[in-house]
Amino acid sequence: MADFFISIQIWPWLAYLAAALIQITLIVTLVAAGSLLFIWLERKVSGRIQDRLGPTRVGGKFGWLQTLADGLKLLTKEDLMPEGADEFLFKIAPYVSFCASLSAFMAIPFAGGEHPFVALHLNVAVFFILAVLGLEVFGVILAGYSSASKWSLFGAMREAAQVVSYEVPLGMCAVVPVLLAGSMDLVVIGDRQAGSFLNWYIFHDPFTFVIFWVYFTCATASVNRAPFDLAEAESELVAGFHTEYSGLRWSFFFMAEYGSMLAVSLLASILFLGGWHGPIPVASFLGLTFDHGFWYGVAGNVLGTANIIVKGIIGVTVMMWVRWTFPRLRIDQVITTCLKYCVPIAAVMFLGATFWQYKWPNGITGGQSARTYSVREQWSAPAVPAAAKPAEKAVKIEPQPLTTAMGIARTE
Amino acid sequence: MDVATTLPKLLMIAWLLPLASFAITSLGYSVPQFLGIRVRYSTQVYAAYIAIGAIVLGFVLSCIALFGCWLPAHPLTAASHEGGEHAAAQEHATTSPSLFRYVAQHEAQEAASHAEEHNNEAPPYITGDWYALGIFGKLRLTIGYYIDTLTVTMFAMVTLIASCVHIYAFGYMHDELHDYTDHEVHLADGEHLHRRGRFHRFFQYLSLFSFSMLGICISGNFAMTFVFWELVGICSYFLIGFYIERQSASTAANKAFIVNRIGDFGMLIGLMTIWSTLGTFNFGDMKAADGTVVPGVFSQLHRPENHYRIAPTDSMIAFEGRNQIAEAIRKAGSTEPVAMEATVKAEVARLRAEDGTKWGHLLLFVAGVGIFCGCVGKSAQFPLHVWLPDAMEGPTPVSALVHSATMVAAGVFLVGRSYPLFSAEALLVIAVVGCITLFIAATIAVTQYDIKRVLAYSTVSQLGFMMLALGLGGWVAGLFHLITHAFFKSLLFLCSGSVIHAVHSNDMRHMGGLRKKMPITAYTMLVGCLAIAGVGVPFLAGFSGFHSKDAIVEQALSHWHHNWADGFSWLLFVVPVFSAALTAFYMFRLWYLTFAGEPQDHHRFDHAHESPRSMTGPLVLLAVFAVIAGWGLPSFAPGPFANFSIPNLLEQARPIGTLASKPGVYLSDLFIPSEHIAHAPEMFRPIKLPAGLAAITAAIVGIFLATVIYLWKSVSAAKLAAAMQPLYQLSWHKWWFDELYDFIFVRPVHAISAFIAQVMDRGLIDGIIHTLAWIARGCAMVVSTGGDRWVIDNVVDTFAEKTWNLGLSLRSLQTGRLRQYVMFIVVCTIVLFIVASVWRIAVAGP
Amino acid sequence: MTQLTLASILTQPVGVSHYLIVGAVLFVCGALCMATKRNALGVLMGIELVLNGANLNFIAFGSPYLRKASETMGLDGQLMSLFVIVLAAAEAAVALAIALNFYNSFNTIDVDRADQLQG
Amino acid sequence: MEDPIYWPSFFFLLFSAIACAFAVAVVVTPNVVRMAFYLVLSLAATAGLFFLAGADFVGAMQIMIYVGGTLVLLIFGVMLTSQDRFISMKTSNFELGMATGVGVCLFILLAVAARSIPEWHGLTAQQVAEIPLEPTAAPLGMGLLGARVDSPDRSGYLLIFEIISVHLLVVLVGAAYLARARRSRSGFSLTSDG
Repeated sequence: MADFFISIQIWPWLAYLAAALIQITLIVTLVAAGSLLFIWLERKVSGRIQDRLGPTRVGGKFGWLQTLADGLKLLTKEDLMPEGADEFLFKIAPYVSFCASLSAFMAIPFAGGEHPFVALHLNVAVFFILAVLGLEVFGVILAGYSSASKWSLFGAMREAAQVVSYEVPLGMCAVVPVLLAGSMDLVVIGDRQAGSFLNWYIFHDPFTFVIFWVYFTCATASVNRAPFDLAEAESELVAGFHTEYSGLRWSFFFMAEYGSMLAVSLLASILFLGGWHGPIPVASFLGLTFDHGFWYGVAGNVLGTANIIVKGIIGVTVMMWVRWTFPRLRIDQVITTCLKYCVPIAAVMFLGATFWQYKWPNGITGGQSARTYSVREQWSAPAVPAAAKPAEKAVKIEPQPLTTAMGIARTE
Repeated sequence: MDVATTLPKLLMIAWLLPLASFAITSLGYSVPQFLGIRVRYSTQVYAAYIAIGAIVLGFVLSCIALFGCWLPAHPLTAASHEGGEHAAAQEHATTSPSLFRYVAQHEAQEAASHAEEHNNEAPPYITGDWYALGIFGKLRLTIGYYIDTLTVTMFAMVTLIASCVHIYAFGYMHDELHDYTDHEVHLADGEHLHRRGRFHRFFQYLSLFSFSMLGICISGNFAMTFVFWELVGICSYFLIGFYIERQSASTAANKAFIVNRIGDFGMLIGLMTIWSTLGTFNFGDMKAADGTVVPGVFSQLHRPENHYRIAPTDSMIAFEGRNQIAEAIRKAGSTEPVAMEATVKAEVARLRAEDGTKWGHLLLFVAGVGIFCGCVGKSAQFPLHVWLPDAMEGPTPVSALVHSATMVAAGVFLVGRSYPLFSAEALLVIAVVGCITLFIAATIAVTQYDIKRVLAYSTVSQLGFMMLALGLGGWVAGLFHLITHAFFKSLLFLCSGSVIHAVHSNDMRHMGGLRKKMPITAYTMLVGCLAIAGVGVPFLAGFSGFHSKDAIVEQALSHWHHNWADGFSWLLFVVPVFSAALTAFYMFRLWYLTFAGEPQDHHRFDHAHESPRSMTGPLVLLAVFAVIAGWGLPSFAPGPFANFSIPNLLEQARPIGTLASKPGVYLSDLFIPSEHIAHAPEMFRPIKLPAGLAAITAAIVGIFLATVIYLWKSVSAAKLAAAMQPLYQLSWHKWWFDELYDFIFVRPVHAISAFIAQVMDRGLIDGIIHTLAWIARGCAMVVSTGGDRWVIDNVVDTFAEKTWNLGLSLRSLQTGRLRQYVMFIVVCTIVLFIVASVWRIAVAGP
Repeated sequence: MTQLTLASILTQPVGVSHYLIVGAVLFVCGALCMATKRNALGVLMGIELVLNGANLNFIAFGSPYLRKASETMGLDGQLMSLFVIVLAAAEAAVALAIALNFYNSFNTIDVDRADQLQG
Repeated sequence: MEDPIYWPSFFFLLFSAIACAFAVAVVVTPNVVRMAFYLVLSLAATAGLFFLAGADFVGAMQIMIYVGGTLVLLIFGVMLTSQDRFISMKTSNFELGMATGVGVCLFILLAVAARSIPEWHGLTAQQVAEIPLEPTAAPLGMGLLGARVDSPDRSGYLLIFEIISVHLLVVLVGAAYLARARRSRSGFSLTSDG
């Protein structure tokens, strides 16, 4: 977007600033609006699952303004702080959490192609998102510590143990699509799954199918959703780390939580579910690609953005479904699930997927054709790189956008 | 597929089947047993099935090899009785005052037209290597095959008899199928030994034994023969010592093994001679990888330019005449390799031409006698015959196998196989040894009461007959007797086993009258006795032994006739004939004592019973063979059976250059006659008739005497023994051979050992060592007190003290505070930097 | 020679030396942290700071944007710092275990109490 | 349109200021939990410096491992041992003063050394603009697998990678062992009823 502003001849710093402001606004809006939607949705879903109606009155038929009313109530609440609290940390903790959650969205692309809809096009986006999401725990810990409350400290301890543990299987799961696509760039990973739903990585081979569910489990755990919500465990810890919070700061924790849920769901849909590519390639049928012109491509990307947001909402809904269906685990069960089940399964599946990718790089459906092959070529012939084997190999793979991303075969 | 590729494969399978059986039973039974798992007896039975299956299948394959492969490719011809050896015979006949001079002259005239063609070329054979064990320069140690008619025949014979023995043993060894009480072993507490049965192990050894013998038969070179030779030895060791808990059995096994080693030492000498002079161990001509033909041992010694007569090779001559050659080279004065080689060649040619042809014959003699030494051991010839009677300690099926088809046959087979190697002098040695053996053994057998011992001595005696025949030039006669003997001797042993099985005793004085209790055994044994005695109608037909023994006697007579002048060659005819009579005598003595007359031990008699079918079946089969083995099929018989008879088979197998007569080189009077002279038609009356009459007369006289003494009891055996007390004692004590060897060898060795142990080891060596130890200890004490305690300890103590003091002074720096250490590091870094900067500016310049 | 002034920094690309100075600050802070904190975990944090300063130096030396004649892509520096990061993680685990053990043994976390090795 | 400010340098200043400031804060603050918090911010700012130097993968790793993993571990430890009397332990003023003096000396020393090499003073904007933007993740991966893509004649880091892997394993096993020993006396349990 900054390129666009530069191209219309304004100061670069102003261009960057404008682009940054627009993107930040969009992301914050998305997260805030998402929270509004999800809190309402959670109430409705839990109500339906518990065989009741949920909110019905505020704002019309479905109670769709209920969240807004909740927010107003929270804003008007008294700002309380325990007497023995560490004031500075107590105040800053919700914002740390929220920042971590929000900055994950920086690197999430909402549409791909030549001009992807992404605030920060990182070629290590997968790791960046995992790293930043991991920082959310920091706010929780600070909150738990600074509250000067036994329950909060217990909640924070559990959170620390849980998140540190679940980073391991989560990383191993996320590595599999990286392996299949040959890149850590989420734009590349998403565009590798273009075409019909048969090209989605979840259907690439049996191992990826299994590992998607492992990923989803670990993601649920890493964002502290039930049945892994040990950190807040209302029934035993009196809401855990946010026992002492109220009002606006409390609502930031909530926004952070829903933001993280949306973030991991979006990440799941990019890694496994085709990202902004629908089950049927409607956009390319309609000719909405950058090949036909810039604005056609932008229109297609808007379509893709709608697509991925729908997928993310579905993912979040599944998490809610799970929350109101399963009982909460004990902390030792949580850690057991991680270390005794998720990690070994993920490891085996990773090996299996590696083998499969080596043997049948085109997947079950044969959808990942020539491009995957060229990725394999580049990975498997690195010993004598560009300098020694100059022209032909480089020329052969030059058309691939991946060439520079791999940084291996540089055309001289 | 042609014969050359099919036959080796067939025989290899037949050969390896027993090995497979051995391996399977080892893995299946011995290894678990070794690991402490008790194999159930119901499972052990299967070891017998495996072994029997393997050997019977081997027999079937051998028959296919013989009748399906070999004979169609090499059809037999009727025995040619015309002519033999001529030029030498003619010359010899004119010079020797022969009683049959006119015969020789007649023969010479008759055959003058084809004087040089009558020596035989190499018989058809197939040879090759399967696997090279090791190649050391030119020395190739390989697992190879040399297949000619003899090999195929031996395969059929060995597998047939081994099959019979296996099946028989299945019945005989049934005792081993449950916990066994050995009544001959007395433990310290007076109890008998109780042990687990070892049924499977017996069959395991039998399989290995068959495998080893077949290996000798198929072997393609002397090295491989030697390997399997030793394997046979170790198998016999295992089997003779099967009842290892019995003192006598283990001693007998040791004795057999050690005595065989003595013979093998001679064999090694022979092998070395062959290798160093001929450069190869292969029997036949082998094609090398590059297509050139590497001549084998036989064709090197029997070259076409000598009309396939035996002649020492250039290398032998060069070795023996090395002094002359060195002299010639010195005279020639050239050290150029080419020139030297030419000199050597010229000198060898000169030596070959000069002074008769004595050069090289000494080595030939050494090689032949060396090989024969091994055969002396294996085939229990004088003076190494002492182990065979003791070998009776093994179970009877083993005796049958050892005495007929495998171990002792190996010796005769090897003499037959390496026959082209033997010069006339070596053959004379063989003949003399055989003659002595056959006589001694026959005399001993007359007085023995142990049924198996009698058979054992008869074996020794019959082996003597074979050696005699071979030594006198009767190649076919010797090997013919080997095969017929294999049939009737295995029959006899199995019969005796059946008897022992029934009465649980070896002693003939406990038997008698068993004919009624066990008729099949009795009458099959009678067949065996008739066969070994050589009963038959001259010129018509007879038991198998009649034909083979007749051939031997003919050869002996022929030899006497050709060596009329030397004054002792008549012995080589008379002694065998006399021994043949003895043979008939003691065999019938055995039969009468066992089966005829009244039972002498009623208790045993009452318990006696006919053996099970698995034992009598092989008896009947072998009896049939004992009768018909000497017969032949007519020329109009179908296919491969035309002209089929064992002599014809052997005639086809006749090794290269053995048809010719062999005149002696060192013994100029010696003349080993060609075998065909003996039964050439025109020689009919002078040799064949007297020989045949002599043989049959001897047999009848022997049988008659036995009948008189032991059946009719007209003459008391005891009185006869008393009348000839010295002779009886000589025979009863086996000519005191064991005592003699004990006196000559065993005791001196014991004495010398005791002397060396007491005087040399304890006195001398221990004394030296003790003295050295005492001196070393003294030196050590000096060094210890002076050097170590005083000098070194003081130095070390001083250092320790200084270090201790240093440590004491430095300990205050060690505050134990982590943070101070960090501070030290930082400060020191700064100081170092400052020092380095100052150094650079002040010393190294700006 | 470019001078180290704020104005020139804002208009010129920075160089290795700027990174080195930042690294030096981190290093010195870390060292001081180690030297002054009595809490074992504070010492541990000092170590992390020191390692981080070193990492910054590695990255700076390897970077092609900061130094002339760096024809490589800065792989060596980046790999080195990767190793340092990994080792730091491992070291943190061990140090934490040691601290816990120390706490269990002495019921305190004060490193000054651990002076049994005093000479 | 010419831009007077070189923006990467601006961000360098920003991140380095944050990093240095919070590093100093780590030294100064007596509360160990706050130290950890400041350390996180300092390290995160350092990650930003890594990004600026073109080491994006290492920067992500810095955030993920250092900030995410190591520090969570650290805080974990802080809380396991947290009792009021240990949260802040005062150091004597003499030690503080001496440490400050030595630290300033060391910093001066290092700064002088850093400025003394002319080649280290940086490139011009022109030169920087000519350097192509290169991703680093894949080359780093290949380097760890033993193949250098930037200069093929030099060897990679396979052996070191292996050694580090084994080292890591050993360290983690050892850490688990150390942390387990005599745990019963700590009296601390993760569950609320413990």
